[in-house]
Amino acid sequence: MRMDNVPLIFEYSVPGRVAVALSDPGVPEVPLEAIVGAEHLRREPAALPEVSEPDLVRHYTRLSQRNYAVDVGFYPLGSCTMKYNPKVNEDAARLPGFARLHPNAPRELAQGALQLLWELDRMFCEISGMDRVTFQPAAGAHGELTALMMIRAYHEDRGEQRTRVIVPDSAHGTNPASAAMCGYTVVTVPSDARGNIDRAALRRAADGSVAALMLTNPNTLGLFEEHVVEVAEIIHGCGALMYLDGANFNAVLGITRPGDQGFDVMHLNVHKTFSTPHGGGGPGAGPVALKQMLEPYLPTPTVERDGDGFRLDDERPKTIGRVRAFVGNFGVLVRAYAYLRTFGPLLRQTSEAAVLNANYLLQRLRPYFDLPYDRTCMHEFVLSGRRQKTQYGVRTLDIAKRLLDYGYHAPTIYFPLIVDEAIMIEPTETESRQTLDAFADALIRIAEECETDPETVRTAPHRTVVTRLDEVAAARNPNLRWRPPTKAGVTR
Amino acid sequence: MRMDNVPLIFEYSVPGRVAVALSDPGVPEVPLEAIVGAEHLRREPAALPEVSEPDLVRHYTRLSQRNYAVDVGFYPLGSCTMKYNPKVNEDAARLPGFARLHPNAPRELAQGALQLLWELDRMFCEISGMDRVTFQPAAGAHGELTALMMIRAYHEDRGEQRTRVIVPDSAHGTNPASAAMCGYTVVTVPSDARGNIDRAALRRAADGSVAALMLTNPNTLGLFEEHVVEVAEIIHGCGALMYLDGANFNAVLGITRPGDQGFDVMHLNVHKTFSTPHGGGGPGAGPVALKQMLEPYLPTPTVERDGDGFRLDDERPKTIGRVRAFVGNFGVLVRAYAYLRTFGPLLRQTSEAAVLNANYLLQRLRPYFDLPYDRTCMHEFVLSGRRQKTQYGVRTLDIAKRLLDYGYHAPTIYFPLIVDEAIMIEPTETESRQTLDAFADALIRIAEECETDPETVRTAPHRTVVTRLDEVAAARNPNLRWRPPTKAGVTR
Amino acid sequence: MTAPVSWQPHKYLPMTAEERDEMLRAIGCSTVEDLLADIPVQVRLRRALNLPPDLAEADLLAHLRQMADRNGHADRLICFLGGGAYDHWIPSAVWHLAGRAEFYTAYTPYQAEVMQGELQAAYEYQSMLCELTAMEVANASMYDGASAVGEAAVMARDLTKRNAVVVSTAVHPQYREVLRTYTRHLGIRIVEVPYQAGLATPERVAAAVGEQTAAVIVQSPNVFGCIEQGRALAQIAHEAGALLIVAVAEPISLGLLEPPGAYGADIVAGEGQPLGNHLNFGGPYLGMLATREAFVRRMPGRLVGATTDREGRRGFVLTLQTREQHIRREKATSNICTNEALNALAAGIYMAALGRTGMRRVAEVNARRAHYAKQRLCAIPGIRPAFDAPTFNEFVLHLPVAPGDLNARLVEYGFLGGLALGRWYPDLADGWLVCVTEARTRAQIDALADVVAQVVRAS
Amino acid sequence: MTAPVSWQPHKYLPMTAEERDEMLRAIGCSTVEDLLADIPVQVRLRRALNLPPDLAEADLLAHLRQMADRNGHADRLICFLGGGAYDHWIPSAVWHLAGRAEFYTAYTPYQAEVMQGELQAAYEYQSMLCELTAMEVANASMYDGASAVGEAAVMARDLTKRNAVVVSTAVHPQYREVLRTYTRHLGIRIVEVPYQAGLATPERVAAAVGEQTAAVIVQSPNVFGCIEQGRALAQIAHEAGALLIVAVAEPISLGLLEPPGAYGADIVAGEGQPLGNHLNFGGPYLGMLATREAFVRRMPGRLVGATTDREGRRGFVLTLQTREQHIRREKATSNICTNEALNALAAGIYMAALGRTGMRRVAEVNARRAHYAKQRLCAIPGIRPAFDAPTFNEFVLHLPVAPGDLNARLVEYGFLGGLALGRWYPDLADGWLVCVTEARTRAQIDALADVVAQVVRAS
Ligand SMILES: Cc1ncc(COP(=O)(O)O)c(C=O)c1O
Ligand SMILES: Cc1ncc(COP(=O)(O)O)c(C=O)c1O
Repeated sequence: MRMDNVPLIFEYSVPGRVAVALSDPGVPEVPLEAIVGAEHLRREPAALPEVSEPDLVRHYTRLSQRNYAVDVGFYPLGSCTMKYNPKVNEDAARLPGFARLHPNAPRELAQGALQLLWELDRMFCEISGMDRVTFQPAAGAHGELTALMMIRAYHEDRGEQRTRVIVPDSAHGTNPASAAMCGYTVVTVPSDARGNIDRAALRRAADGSVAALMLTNPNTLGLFEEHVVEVAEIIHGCGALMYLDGANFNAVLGITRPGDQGFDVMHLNVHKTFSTPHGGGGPGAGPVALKQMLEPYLPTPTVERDGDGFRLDDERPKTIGRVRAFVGNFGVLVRAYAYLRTFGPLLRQTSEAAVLNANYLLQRLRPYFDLPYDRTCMHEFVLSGRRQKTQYGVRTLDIAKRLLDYGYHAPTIYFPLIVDEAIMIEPTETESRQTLDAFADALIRIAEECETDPETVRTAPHRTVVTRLDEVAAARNPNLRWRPPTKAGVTR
Repeated sequence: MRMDNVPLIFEYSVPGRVAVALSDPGVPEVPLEAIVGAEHLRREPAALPEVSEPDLVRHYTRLSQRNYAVDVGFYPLGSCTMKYNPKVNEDAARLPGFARLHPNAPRELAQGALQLLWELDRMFCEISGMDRVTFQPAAGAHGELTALMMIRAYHEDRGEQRTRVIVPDSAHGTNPASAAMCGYTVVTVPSDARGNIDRAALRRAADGSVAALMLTNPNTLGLFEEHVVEVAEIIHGCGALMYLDGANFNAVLGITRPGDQGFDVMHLNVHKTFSTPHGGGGPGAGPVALKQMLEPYLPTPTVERDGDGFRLDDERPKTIGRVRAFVGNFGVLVRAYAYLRTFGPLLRQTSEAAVLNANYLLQRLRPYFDLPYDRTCMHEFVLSGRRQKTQYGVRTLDIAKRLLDYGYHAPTIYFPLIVDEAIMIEPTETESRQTLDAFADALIRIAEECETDPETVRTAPHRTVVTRLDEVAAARNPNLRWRPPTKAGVTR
Repeated sequence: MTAPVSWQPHKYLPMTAEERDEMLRAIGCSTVEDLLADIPVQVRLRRALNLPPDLAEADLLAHLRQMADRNGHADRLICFLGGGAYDHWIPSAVWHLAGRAEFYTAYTPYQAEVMQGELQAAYEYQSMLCELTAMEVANASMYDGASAVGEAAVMARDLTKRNAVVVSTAVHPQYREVLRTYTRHLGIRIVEVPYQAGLATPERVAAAVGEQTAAVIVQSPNVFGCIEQGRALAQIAHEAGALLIVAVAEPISLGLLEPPGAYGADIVAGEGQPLGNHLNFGGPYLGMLATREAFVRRMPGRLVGATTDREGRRGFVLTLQTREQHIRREKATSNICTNEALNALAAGIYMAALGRTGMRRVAEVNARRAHYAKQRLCAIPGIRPAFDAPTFNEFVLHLPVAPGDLNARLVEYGFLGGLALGRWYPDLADGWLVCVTEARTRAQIDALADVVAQVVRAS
Repeated sequence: MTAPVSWQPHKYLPMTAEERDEMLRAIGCSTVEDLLADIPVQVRLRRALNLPPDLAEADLLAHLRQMADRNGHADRLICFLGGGAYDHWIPSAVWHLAGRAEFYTAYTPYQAEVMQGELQAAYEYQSMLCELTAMEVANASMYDGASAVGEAAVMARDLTKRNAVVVSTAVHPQYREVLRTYTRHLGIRIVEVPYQAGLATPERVAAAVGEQTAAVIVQSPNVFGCIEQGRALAQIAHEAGALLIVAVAEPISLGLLEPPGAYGADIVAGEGQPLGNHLNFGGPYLGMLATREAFVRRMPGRLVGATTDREGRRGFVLTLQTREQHIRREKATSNICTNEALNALAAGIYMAALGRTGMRRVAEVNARRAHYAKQRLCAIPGIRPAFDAPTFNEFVLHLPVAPGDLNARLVEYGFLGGLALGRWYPDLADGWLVCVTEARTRAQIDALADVVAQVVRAS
């Protein structure tokens, strides 16, 4: 019943087919040359597909059916917080008053939108223990960059030229990449035996050249940085700032606040923590929450109260400037707002359930895989496939692919880099115990297969629409686009 | 990646789970007994499933993926006109001004809706060559019943007690069933060698006891009744009326009008002809269009002009009465309206393309299957699997099931009843030649399999989520519902 | 012929002019006209259809929006109108799911192996409807509540071989009209029992039943919102050898009220619109039909059953099809073919979303808010309840002003008022049928009461 | 701890209180607190979060609707506003498809074998964007047009090993701001070239480029709607050994205008919102980035490539990942991770829907209607065009009244007027940037012109 293969939309193309009807210009006919200038006219129409609306709809419907998604099944992709995306939030974002609002509309015509942002600022601050929020950043990494620029502006404003940013070896790749984009040198600090940042090494690295520490907490091992207070003292002690990568904030909502832990600034991944859909890779939003001393450097525009109403402020002398056009990924923020208003103070339960789900799953899987850091985990945990690799020659990648055969998305693998053959599992709070048990059963069965039938695992997946894809060939001879046939005419 | 099995929603149930939040009544607390009466209070809550919203969404999303549909692939189900269902029509029907309009709203508050119906009446009349339309019937069969009741009222009004309705042997089952529900005796008339109604037999049957002939044109063989004018003369000659089953109207839009062929009344299947979605079996709408002499008997309410506006009229002395509550399947009719406004006079092209597609496909398949009535077909055609059955012991049902393996929905089979091992194929105008060719290739390959590998065909389908289902067992021991476990508690 | 020979590309038609010509060549024709040769020349249409010109999508939507905006819909006016259609809150997930193209662009599941999705959903819907009504079996849907009642009457006739049906006048008048239309030519006699104090009283019903009574039909809550004495009515029907058919126009009530199956109903026929379906100016709605297991083979409409495949896996199919028109033709239990499958799907999703506790809870909120509204409105001098019987979410008031006039004033204040009953019940010319669902807040009720008080005072 | 120990059922949380306890028991704990032991006591929050109370779905929607309705959105006001975001008609099919849950509830396609849907769609989007811009390769998306320009500048620096960027002041001021922010700490010097007669004139650009110029950045149509002399600018850049970066804020223009690839652009960085994405008060939008094949390994962002599976079947994967942060960390071409995949999907569907002829046609309607509007408005005494250069669907007028005041009056008549340019360009305090897309009808243009004439006359 399912198509084995969906041709490219270009391969459906037949000259003369149309999928839209446009009304006539309905204005006096003037030669186009006279309007845009003959020299500017496009000579050949773009070789876009020519399909009818039925073709179009069937094509993308079929493609959609070849996609795994949270609405289809369990998606334990560690660090990504693939929780359920509430449907009412989609309705909220599609309200014409939001979806059809022009970003250049004068402020009097955007009071509802500005109010929403203002209230979201207040809620984010309450949850994070911070003082202000910027909505500019479009994603977590964008938030990191924005925050680092503010940190840099802060130091520079105090006449300090700090050049280095400390990043633990367990950090996500965006952390060092963001630091580099902000012109910083990255200093990597190792983790200790319990998976915390190594305080001795940190002390050695922390000097007057350090602008900030970028910490993830819970960190990418799914472990709470037990000595976060001490770490903050070390960092603050050398005049540097504490930056929190908020990707794992889902573990501690209402339980502990970064602002209270000693962090000065953090980003929020609303597409992780606050249930906005990932959209197949985006859009997200990465608002940055910060303490008061960083406020002067906020990117513009900021949302401000203005009498009974609200306004956008883009005349801030010490601002780092904009990091994107307009106010931010507003449509995504509407969903986050809807989510928070659906929970209110009950938000804490999401974290409790997320942590409990993770520990329950860890408990079930512990006998079958290596666990490099054996602690109570937070909302996720990291196993190692070392045993399977060394004893049976089955790599973690193979195990991941085999999970696809069992109807599950695979966990995150080979991250964090400090764990050999890492398997990073994040169940989230929106999964039921029944789902966790069924997933554990599948992973345990695969662990057994590694012993009894490693070849099946090594050659997985077997039940997907395509079998294992050749990534090496893809990178060696990049084929990044369809190309029109050399002579004009029907594509097939 | 796809689930092999989706548990019943009841099997996900866990006591205490909820999928909705309701606000508090917010009014002074009064004992429920005092409100509805103690004796009326339900003792045990209904044993409905207890699931969370994530469970609910995943359940029905998964179910949807186990469904074949026009948006997924070719659906050549003869007689059903499975054409593309335009997306903008869905948007139209969901406009709050339509979807949220209460049927008891006073007429001044429903002028937009009434205008739409009025204009739809005008368009239906233009296309059908009739004078008026009722929107009451919810589907084609409902339209048949309504029309027959009007026919009966017409005759009775003239003092005639006619008792019989003539139905060709090729007719759809709803025709005789509707006649019976209207208290008529059904007289079946055979088809002739060219697939037309047998005029000699018709003449024999046509007498003063006949109330009407129910004809489908093009008929269920996909053939135009060549002698429709003569047939109308015979029927009108004995004082009976000509009823058109409009299920096949898609063949002749803008080409010939039933009203001009001699039909007095017909139903329109808007879910076939005018692209409204079938919804997995419904809803549809079966408005009835009729000549002036039947107008007095229209069911109530009718839509009438009223000065500059419109009103519903339900004070019609000779009406047959209502056949359902309120005005009709309005939401479906909005889609039909949107469809007609999208085509305007170009509507004729839909029929031209439908007829050409059918003949093209017939041409490709002709060598491989028996063709009992070898004529130019209209929008569909009927093959016979007789050869495959007698020579290779492969039934038409098997061929249909095998098509599922090739990724297609099967044609209608075993209908019309007058064709042995009937295979009734209707491609519709919204399919491309590429799709027709690929389908023809598949069916030809199956015809070959019947010779070379009949067992594979006989045991098909093989690639579906379940293999052939036991319909006999289902009917012998009906299991029509889940039942709660005998003792209360967790279902699994 | 004068028909156009040109070919205009259209977004819904993949065929291009070139393809048309190639395909014609492949079948040995030169024009499409050749394919139409069987159509007698004298009945051909020799002109283009006289329809308004084709609209581009954007223009179409603008046009439709304009029409839609002229309606006083429930997002514009605060709705206190019921009378057979109810403005309930629909959880967002319901139509996100029922609106998936795999569901709405499918046909009746004739090829079960590729239609397990909707078949299973229908089986679940049937099961949930049985739970809600406390009946043994339910079908996959009928057209609407009114026609379901009509079909139920025919079914009762077939089951009892009797030819009279007793129906209370407190059954929705449109349901009774349809009942009459459906039974007129089948030799079924309709005996109407006038309501008394807003109810079908056991006394009057008892007086109306007889040896030829196939069924007693009551509605509960009835058209006045009053809850009938189901148990007593069932007893009367059964003692006379007749069936009790209970019409349910407001199934939300069953979250709180004793279900018909518990007090002896033989057939439940009703309207499923309130279960997750939009108001839609009256349709598409959802006919519900449930009955006893013993009666299943006389049931109209589609039934989905569980079975197994060759490997023994559970699967679902359309079953007991020998009842249906495509097999039995004139001997079928009904002529129904296309039904309201998608609306049943939505109803199933709705019931699953509300679930065991939610269904009870939403019914409770309806009852409480309606009760509060009744009290507030009855506190207005000149207004009094028409009946004493307990009600669920609708009730009738006697007004000191013409209900139609009051409604006209209410529109000015942003309210869609109750139903002016006089048109249906001349004896209730001052009767105003008010509906209060969970979608109405206390603030809205208070605002309505204030405005009504003001209008009444001023008149 | 003072944290709540009770457990309230919540619709998004399947866990019940009983299950919580059972699961705790299974891992040998008695309370959830036990699992939180690693969190230092002194940083625990010892109170409930001070957030507004949880809202039921219906109440939430009512609240949101109220906020949304306070905005002057483009369904309420007839929109003649552009300036980097454009009100285009979006075919209904686009979001019926992009809005399918399998797309929007998925993550980045790390497990290619189960993500062929979005991978193929991204590959198709990349291909279509290449066709539209006449460039050789395109990535799967950036955040938005402005940040894409910022990344393009960094990319040019890396490619040329030069550290200055010449940018025209006729590039959208917010893009220039972002450019400055993105480059500030990377040792890249920004040289602004003042516009002249609404354009980046070759003379001024030529005067500004030098040996250290990594790239020349222009926008076309530029912020004033004027079409730049791409070919001449490319030549100047290339002769100086620099790259030409063309910012495209209105990609619909490329249906009609010569694409950057055809006149020598090395990088196209732009905003894809107009391709099927909603106005969304500024986001989510779609950063587009396309370049030459030779530059692909210095490109930021995700790239989807075609490959084969073990059976030789075509399939799609994320590729050239060694450019990216998760592999290269501080040496990556960019830090981007989450991008705007869904918006790129919508843009792909949009481009496929419009297709070869539709894309040209929609651009033509824009140009024609805008031209007509320009003529109508310029016929009003006191109004004159600010620049002579040809324009696409936006143009600047000098007004005899304050643009902000005019806009305020226009709102009263139901119009969302053009952009008052004074805030961005003090020298254009009387400048009014008017945008006319295909979504504006002639009647709306005429109505606008009439009202503007009236307001101007009255002042
Ligand atoms: C720990 C961590 N940090 C940062 C990021 C980057 O966030 P984004 O993808 O929103 O840019 C991620 C995303 O996966 C992450 O997991
Ligand atoms: C020829 C014919 N007549 C009548 C009908 C009945 O129409 P409906 O299903 O709308 O009741 C059908 C439906 O399949 C049909 O094909």
